Amino acid sequence: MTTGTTTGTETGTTPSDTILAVERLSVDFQIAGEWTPAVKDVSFSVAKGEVVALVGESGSGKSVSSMSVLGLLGPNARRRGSIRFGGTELLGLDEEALRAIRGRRIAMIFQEPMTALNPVYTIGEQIVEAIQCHEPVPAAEARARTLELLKKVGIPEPERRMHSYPHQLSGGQRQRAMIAMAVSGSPEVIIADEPTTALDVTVQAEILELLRRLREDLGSAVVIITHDMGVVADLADRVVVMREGQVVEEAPVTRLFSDPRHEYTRKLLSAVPRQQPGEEPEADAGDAGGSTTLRVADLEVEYPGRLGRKGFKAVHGVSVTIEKGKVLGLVGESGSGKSTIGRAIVGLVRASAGSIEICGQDVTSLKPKELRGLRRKYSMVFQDPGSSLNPRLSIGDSIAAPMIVNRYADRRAVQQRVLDLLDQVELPTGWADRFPHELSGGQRQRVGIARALALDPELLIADEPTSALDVSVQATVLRLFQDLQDRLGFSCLFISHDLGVVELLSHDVAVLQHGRLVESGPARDVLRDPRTDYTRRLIAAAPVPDPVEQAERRRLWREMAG
Amino acid sequence: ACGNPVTLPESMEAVRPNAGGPSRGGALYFGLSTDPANLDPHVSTGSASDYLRQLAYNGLVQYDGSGEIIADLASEFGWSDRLTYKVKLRPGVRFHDGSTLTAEDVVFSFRRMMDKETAATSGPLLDQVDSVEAVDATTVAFRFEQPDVAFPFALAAPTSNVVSRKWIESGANTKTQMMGTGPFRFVERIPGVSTTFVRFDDYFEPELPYLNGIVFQPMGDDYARVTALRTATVDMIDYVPATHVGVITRNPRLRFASDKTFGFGFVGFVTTQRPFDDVRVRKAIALSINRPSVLDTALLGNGRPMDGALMPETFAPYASRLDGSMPYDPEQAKFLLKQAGQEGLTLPVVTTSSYSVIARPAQAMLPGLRAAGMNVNLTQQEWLTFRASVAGKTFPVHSWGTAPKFGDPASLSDFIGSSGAFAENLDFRDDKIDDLLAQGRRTTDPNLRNEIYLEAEKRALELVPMTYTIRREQGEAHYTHVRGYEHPPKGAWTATALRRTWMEKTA
Amino acid sequence: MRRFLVRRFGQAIVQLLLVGSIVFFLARLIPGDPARAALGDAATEEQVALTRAAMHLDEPFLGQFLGFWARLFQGDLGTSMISGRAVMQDLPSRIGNSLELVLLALAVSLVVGIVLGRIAATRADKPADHALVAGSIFGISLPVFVVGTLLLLVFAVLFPILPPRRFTSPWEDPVAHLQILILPVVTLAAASCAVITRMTRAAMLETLNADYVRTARAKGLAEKRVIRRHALRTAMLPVVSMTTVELTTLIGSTVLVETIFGWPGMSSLLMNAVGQRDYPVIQAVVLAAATIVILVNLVGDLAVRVLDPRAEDN
Amino acid sequence: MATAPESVAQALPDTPSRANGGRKPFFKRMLANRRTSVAGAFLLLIVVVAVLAPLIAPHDYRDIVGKPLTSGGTLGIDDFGRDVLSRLIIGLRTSLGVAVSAVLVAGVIGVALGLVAGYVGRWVSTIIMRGIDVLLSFPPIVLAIAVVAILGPALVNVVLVIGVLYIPRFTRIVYSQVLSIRSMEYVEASKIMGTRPADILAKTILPNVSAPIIVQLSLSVSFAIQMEAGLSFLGLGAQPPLPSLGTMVGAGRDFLEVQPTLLIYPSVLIILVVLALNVFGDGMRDLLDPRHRGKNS
Ligand SMILES: Nc1ncnc2c1ncn2[C@@H]1O[C@H](COP(=O)(O)OP(=O)(O)OP(=O)(O)O)[C@@H](O)[C@H]1O
Ligand SMILES: Nc1ncnc2c1ncn2[C@@H]1O[C@H](COP(=O)(O)OP(=O)(O)OP(=O)(O)O)[C@@H](O)[C@H]1O
Ligand SMILES: [Mg+2]
Ligand SMILES: [Mg+2]
Repeated sequence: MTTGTTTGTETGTTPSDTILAVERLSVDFQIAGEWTPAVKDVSFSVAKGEVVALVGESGSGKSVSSMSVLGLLGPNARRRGSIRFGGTELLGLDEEALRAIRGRRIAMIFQEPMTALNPVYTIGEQIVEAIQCHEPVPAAEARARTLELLKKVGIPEPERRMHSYPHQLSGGQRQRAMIAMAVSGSPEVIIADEPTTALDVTVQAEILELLRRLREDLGSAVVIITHDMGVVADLADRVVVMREGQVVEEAPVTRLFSDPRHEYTRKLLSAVPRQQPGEEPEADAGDAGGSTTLRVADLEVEYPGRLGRKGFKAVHGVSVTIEKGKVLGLVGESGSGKSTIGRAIVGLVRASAGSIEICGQDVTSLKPKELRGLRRKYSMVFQDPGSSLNPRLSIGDSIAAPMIVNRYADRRAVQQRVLDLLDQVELPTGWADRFPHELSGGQRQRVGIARALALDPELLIADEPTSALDVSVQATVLRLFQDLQDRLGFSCLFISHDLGVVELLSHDVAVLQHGRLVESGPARDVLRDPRTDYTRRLIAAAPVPDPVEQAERRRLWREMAG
Repeated sequence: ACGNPVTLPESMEAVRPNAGGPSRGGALYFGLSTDPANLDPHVSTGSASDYLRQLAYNGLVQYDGSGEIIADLASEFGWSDRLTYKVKLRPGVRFHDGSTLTAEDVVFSFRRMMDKETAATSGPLLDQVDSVEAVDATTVAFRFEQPDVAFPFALAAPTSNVVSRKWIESGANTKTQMMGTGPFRFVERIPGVSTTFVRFDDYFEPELPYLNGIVFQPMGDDYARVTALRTATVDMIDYVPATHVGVITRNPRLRFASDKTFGFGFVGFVTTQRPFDDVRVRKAIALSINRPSVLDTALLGNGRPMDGALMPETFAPYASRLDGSMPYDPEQAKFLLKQAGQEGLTLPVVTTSSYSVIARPAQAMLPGLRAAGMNVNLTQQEWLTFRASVAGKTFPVHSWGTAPKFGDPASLSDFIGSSGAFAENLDFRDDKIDDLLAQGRRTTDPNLRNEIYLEAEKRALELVPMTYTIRREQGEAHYTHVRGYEHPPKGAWTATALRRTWMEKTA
Repeated sequence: MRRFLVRRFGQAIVQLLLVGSIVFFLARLIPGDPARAALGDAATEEQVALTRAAMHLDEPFLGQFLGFWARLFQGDLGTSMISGRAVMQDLPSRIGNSLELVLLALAVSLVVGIVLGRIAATRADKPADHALVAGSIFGISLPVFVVGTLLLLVFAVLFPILPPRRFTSPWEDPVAHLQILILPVVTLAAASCAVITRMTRAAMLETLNADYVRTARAKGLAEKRVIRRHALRTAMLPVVSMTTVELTTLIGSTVLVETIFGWPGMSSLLMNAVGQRDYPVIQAVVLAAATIVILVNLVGDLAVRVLDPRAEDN
Repeated sequence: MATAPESVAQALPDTPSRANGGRKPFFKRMLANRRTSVAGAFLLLIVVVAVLAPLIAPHDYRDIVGKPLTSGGTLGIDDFGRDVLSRLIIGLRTSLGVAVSAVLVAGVIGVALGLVAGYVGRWVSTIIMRGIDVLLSFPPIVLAIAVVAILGPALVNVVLVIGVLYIPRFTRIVYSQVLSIRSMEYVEASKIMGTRPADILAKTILPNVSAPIIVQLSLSVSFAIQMEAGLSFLGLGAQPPLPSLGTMVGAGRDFLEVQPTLLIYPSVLIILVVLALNVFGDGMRDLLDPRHRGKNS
């Protein structure tokens, strides 16, 4: 092993410890015949057993840098610089030699476990395949090892789950299977690309716990890519901050949080919503004797089973009300029925019992014609900014759609209003004719909000509107949202699993478990002084962006979960 | 054999040379243009099926190589008086089941043909027969109310076969089985695949047949049939399409056996429909058909233009006297149309797409009609649809092709006699022609007959219920190692030549 | 799964009842007379009328219709009006011969199409890909009978490598049988091969970009295995579900192929029957063909369910 | 589609997308793609020739202009003594007319059925999809012969027959696509706005399932040209003397060894048309999809 002495990084890991060293890495993509840079002169290194977090805004090159390590970029990518693994230069290594390293010595955990696992093979088959491609072990032994791995990553009933297809597992379980596959070769380095995005807090906490344990058990180094500063605080030893394809700062985790040097890092940290003591959404004018915008009483929703099969009851007798101008936060673990309630209110699923009154009218009993008039009084912001906009419509047309459908005004006035709305959500008015794919996630989400606001609704249903966005973008969107709510005074049902966000925005909070309301009340009371264990666990599971505080919370959470 | 053809045993295919005479043995593979659907001895579904029928069955008489009627099951035959026709049977003829042929079987056979329920193809030809009886064990007498010159032709027709009374009365399915006195025994028919015959060892002509077996394979597609012959998949095919005559005649290993007398094309008019009830219009159309050009394009010259009599001179001596009666004369046609007040007439014509010998001439006559200022709307229909259209007279004009039933001018009545199968489609009735035809059928003096039929044809050329276009060259093609086969002569539509065919060697 | 099967079988029976009824009336709506077909050219109108009566064609439609179903439920497919043969005597072997042709052609076009599609996809926008796309267009554009004729001319007449032979059953002489199979199968496969190539290419272009293919590479799998097991396998799903449509197209094309090559299959039986208005045979063949198509659709749906574990749940 | 003037687009501040081809007007983008524009130009030429066919053809397609099966005229003389070039031009017109209208019939009905079946679901889709299976289970030639025999062999009826026969292809594709799209959030967003179901189908779902439809359309035209040829082969297509490319190929078959060009010319023309249609179809699919904007320049 030739020791390539690395010119010390800022924090100076001792060279002998270094297992992976990325030096002056540049990656270009060929687009329309031209080479466009994505990553410019990036250097960082990872020592044995160390956890390095790569953070930075969306599109800053985190994934590209990490995938460069194993040469997993498409044929339109060009890499320059150096990537040393142990003593081996990975750049320019031939495919055969690279394959011996992939999976065996450096493993990757990908961001979206649903798409990263092959949907037509059971997870058992996929893990067995990973084991067998490096070692010619007999099938029976490979299966036994797989079972062990599944146990190790904490999948319940591993014998049964082994034979499950990815879609038959919950998001958290899929991610664990992915991890089991990654560690099957006892790799020296694990690269985890946003392993917990889109997972709810409790699952996220479990996965982070798992990664930590793996590092301890296998002594592997971990490179974790994330946009959640809480996760960084929870797990990382060292942090590399990237922006626009370049590294802007690199520091041990405690120092980074206590003393961020680069302006961007500071911005990133300040963008994290966290409860500022004493601060809460002010109860505004509508408070006294305000009319009720939404009254949901004893709502039950049952998803029909296919052809005589028993249906699935997702919501059991939930009652909530939202006064005019108020925001109600709806929280709960994944699958607890949050979205279902939101969808029932806007009429996307039918309530099987109970009543839903919007502005005094019971929408469950209205005929489609009568509903028409009411439609313009409520709207919805969807969770996924990518799929809630029609890819074939320009964003201007998307925003105009509700106005045109509801004959809001003549064409000219609609155009004007589209520009106004774009302005309100802080998008350049010239962008009206852009298409969704030309926008970043945060920008798309703003379009979604603009569309929802087009008809000046009295009630807005926002279903996890920021969960898929990175912190800096999330902060902008939230600020905007708060702003608009203040100015326009609509009532809002805000669905989220991020308690920080909920606390920031909501006047009241309702906590949901298995389709039942377990707790509700003013936000401060519920979140600061939870009355049920369930709520407490929920709160404890959310990591806070402070390594010291997070260590304490983790201890607490472990106790609760254990 | 489960849907797969009975291939004859290899041993049957061996050919034994026979010094100074036809070789013995061998199996002949024959590509047939249509799949003979119905094997009934008395109902023909077309010439292809007649090949089979005449291998398994015999009639009382048959045509010889020059088209003369000679004995088959008969040993003696002829008019015993003006109103009686007697046939004496050959002795010792056996059916394939071993039983002996009797006069009873003959009487039974003809009564079956005359029974309308049978719908026998020869039925209409036997309409003059008053009774048929067995005079003794070996003699049969047909009695008439008036003389019938056409009767021997009815006896020689390929569907006037003698069957075993016992066999039929035992409930045999005559559509799927064959059992006769013929030189070959029927083995099996697999629809669409093959029909197989093997030599009948007890055939009454001791030498015959020479072949051990014959296998017919239906090949409906012209191209496929010709290709099968060219690649020696079969030894022989029928119905050589005009477009492939060249390819075959250029090949020295192949022989094309054909005639240009028998099959012909015609354009028929529904003579009761305006404006075709006007003879000037019909004549104008007849004059606008450029027959030499139709022949050159539609049949690539394989045939003869037909500008006179319907009957060919081979059996109608008067025919040449009528040559040139229907020249190509668009100017005269225009004039006639003008006279009839039908300038710029639009002509709805129906024809069939199923047979190129019918479809191609119909297409080829269009330029001539256009030259005379007529517009043609040609509609091609699938065969039975076409037949329905013609019978239902849904189109005033049809373009068709066929052949006389037998080689005598008496067969004219099918076309211009008021009850003829083809005249029915034309709503054509002319008392004078009917008289002449009846007279001709009664008259025995050849010269007198000649004059009578000449008269009838002349009148038909004047009234133009239909106009004849071209005689097509029609025939079979086979390898030169197939010997003894002759194309049916003189319009004697028969396929008995296969009984005497032999092979010099296998392909 | 069982519930699915029961439901689909129920639907299949309804479909067959429908097909049977439609074809009963459709066949009789075609102008032309089976009696005329049975008697040949020269028969007089009087003879035709008598034969019509003998064939029971004069009886009221409804009675004929009910009789047809009554016989069918007793397992009697009827008897040809023209040849007098029981339909059951011919139908099984003819279906067998057709299916042999169609299934072989399908197999050939699947194998060739998938291989070519895979090559085109892995070399997307390279010369090999362009050549394959153009080649597949060639296959799609040429009518079946032209392909058949050209093959016959080239391989049977001009260079008699594969002369058409007498139809020989596979039991008697397998080698000869295979030889006569080649040209019709190639003819039949030409067009569907092109379609499958295009479909495979499109589907694989998608899966090659899928995240799980990247995962497979990250595991350290050999590239061949990545493509075969991960990219190709999932790309097969749309191909399989379109294969059922392709099969019905193939069954349709056999009419021409069987005519050109004199293949004793179901289609030529049907064409003959249509040409003669042999109603019992038409009904029987169409019902048989419909049964095949409906079963194949069912199997196709099942195959997708087996190949794609996700399908079961939605 | 709202398209901003280029100048405005270029004046825009820093954009997150590098798809700089994205602002060009549709037509310009089409011209920018060489393969698509060559195919498009060829198709345009074909359409012009087809429309103006009688004016362009050097002879009347019915006239005898020379000795049969010789090489007179530009491209030879056919078996009936007619000018091959003139017949090719008219045949092109016939074939394109039949094929394009048949495919349009099939496309419109098939897509509509697929949209409804996929969107409404439940018993409606069972009825539609099983009905489509019934349609598929009729041997196409039987259906064609029956329908054409009943209605007559007029070209309009041939269009109808082919149209009906090709419905299943479209319905099946659209159905499966709609199933995967109907639960997308942007469809739900339309629902919440109160958009009528018909509008959701036509304006939201249809454009998003258009890619496979376009591919299928261009493929189907070739099948329809062939189908018409197949029907003519059985005597049911264009009635003589009116030529279609299919009937010309069929007729040319008989003279393969005498004058092969009678088969080659129409065959080559069919191949060119189909190739152009497919290349153009693929190009259109990419161009119509905003996500592909500016990909290949
Ligand atoms: N295959 C590719 N072809 C062209 N450009 C690419 C490709 N992959 C990534 N890019 C571009 O490279 C840049 C860096 O992308 P990368 O995926 O590394 O971002 P990221 O930091 O992981 O962001 P996110 O947090 O959104 O995942 C982006 O601008 C992206 O558009
Ligand atoms: N269409 C459906 N058919 C049947 N069951 C469904 C359907 N949609 C959701 N469910 C079930 O209903 C329950 C509640 O789902 P819902 O989407 O409301 O959860 P959620 O609280 O929004 O979760 P998440 O945080 O993961 O979005 C879940 O168990 C889910 O599996
Ligand atoms: Mg990323
Ligand atoms: Mg949800």
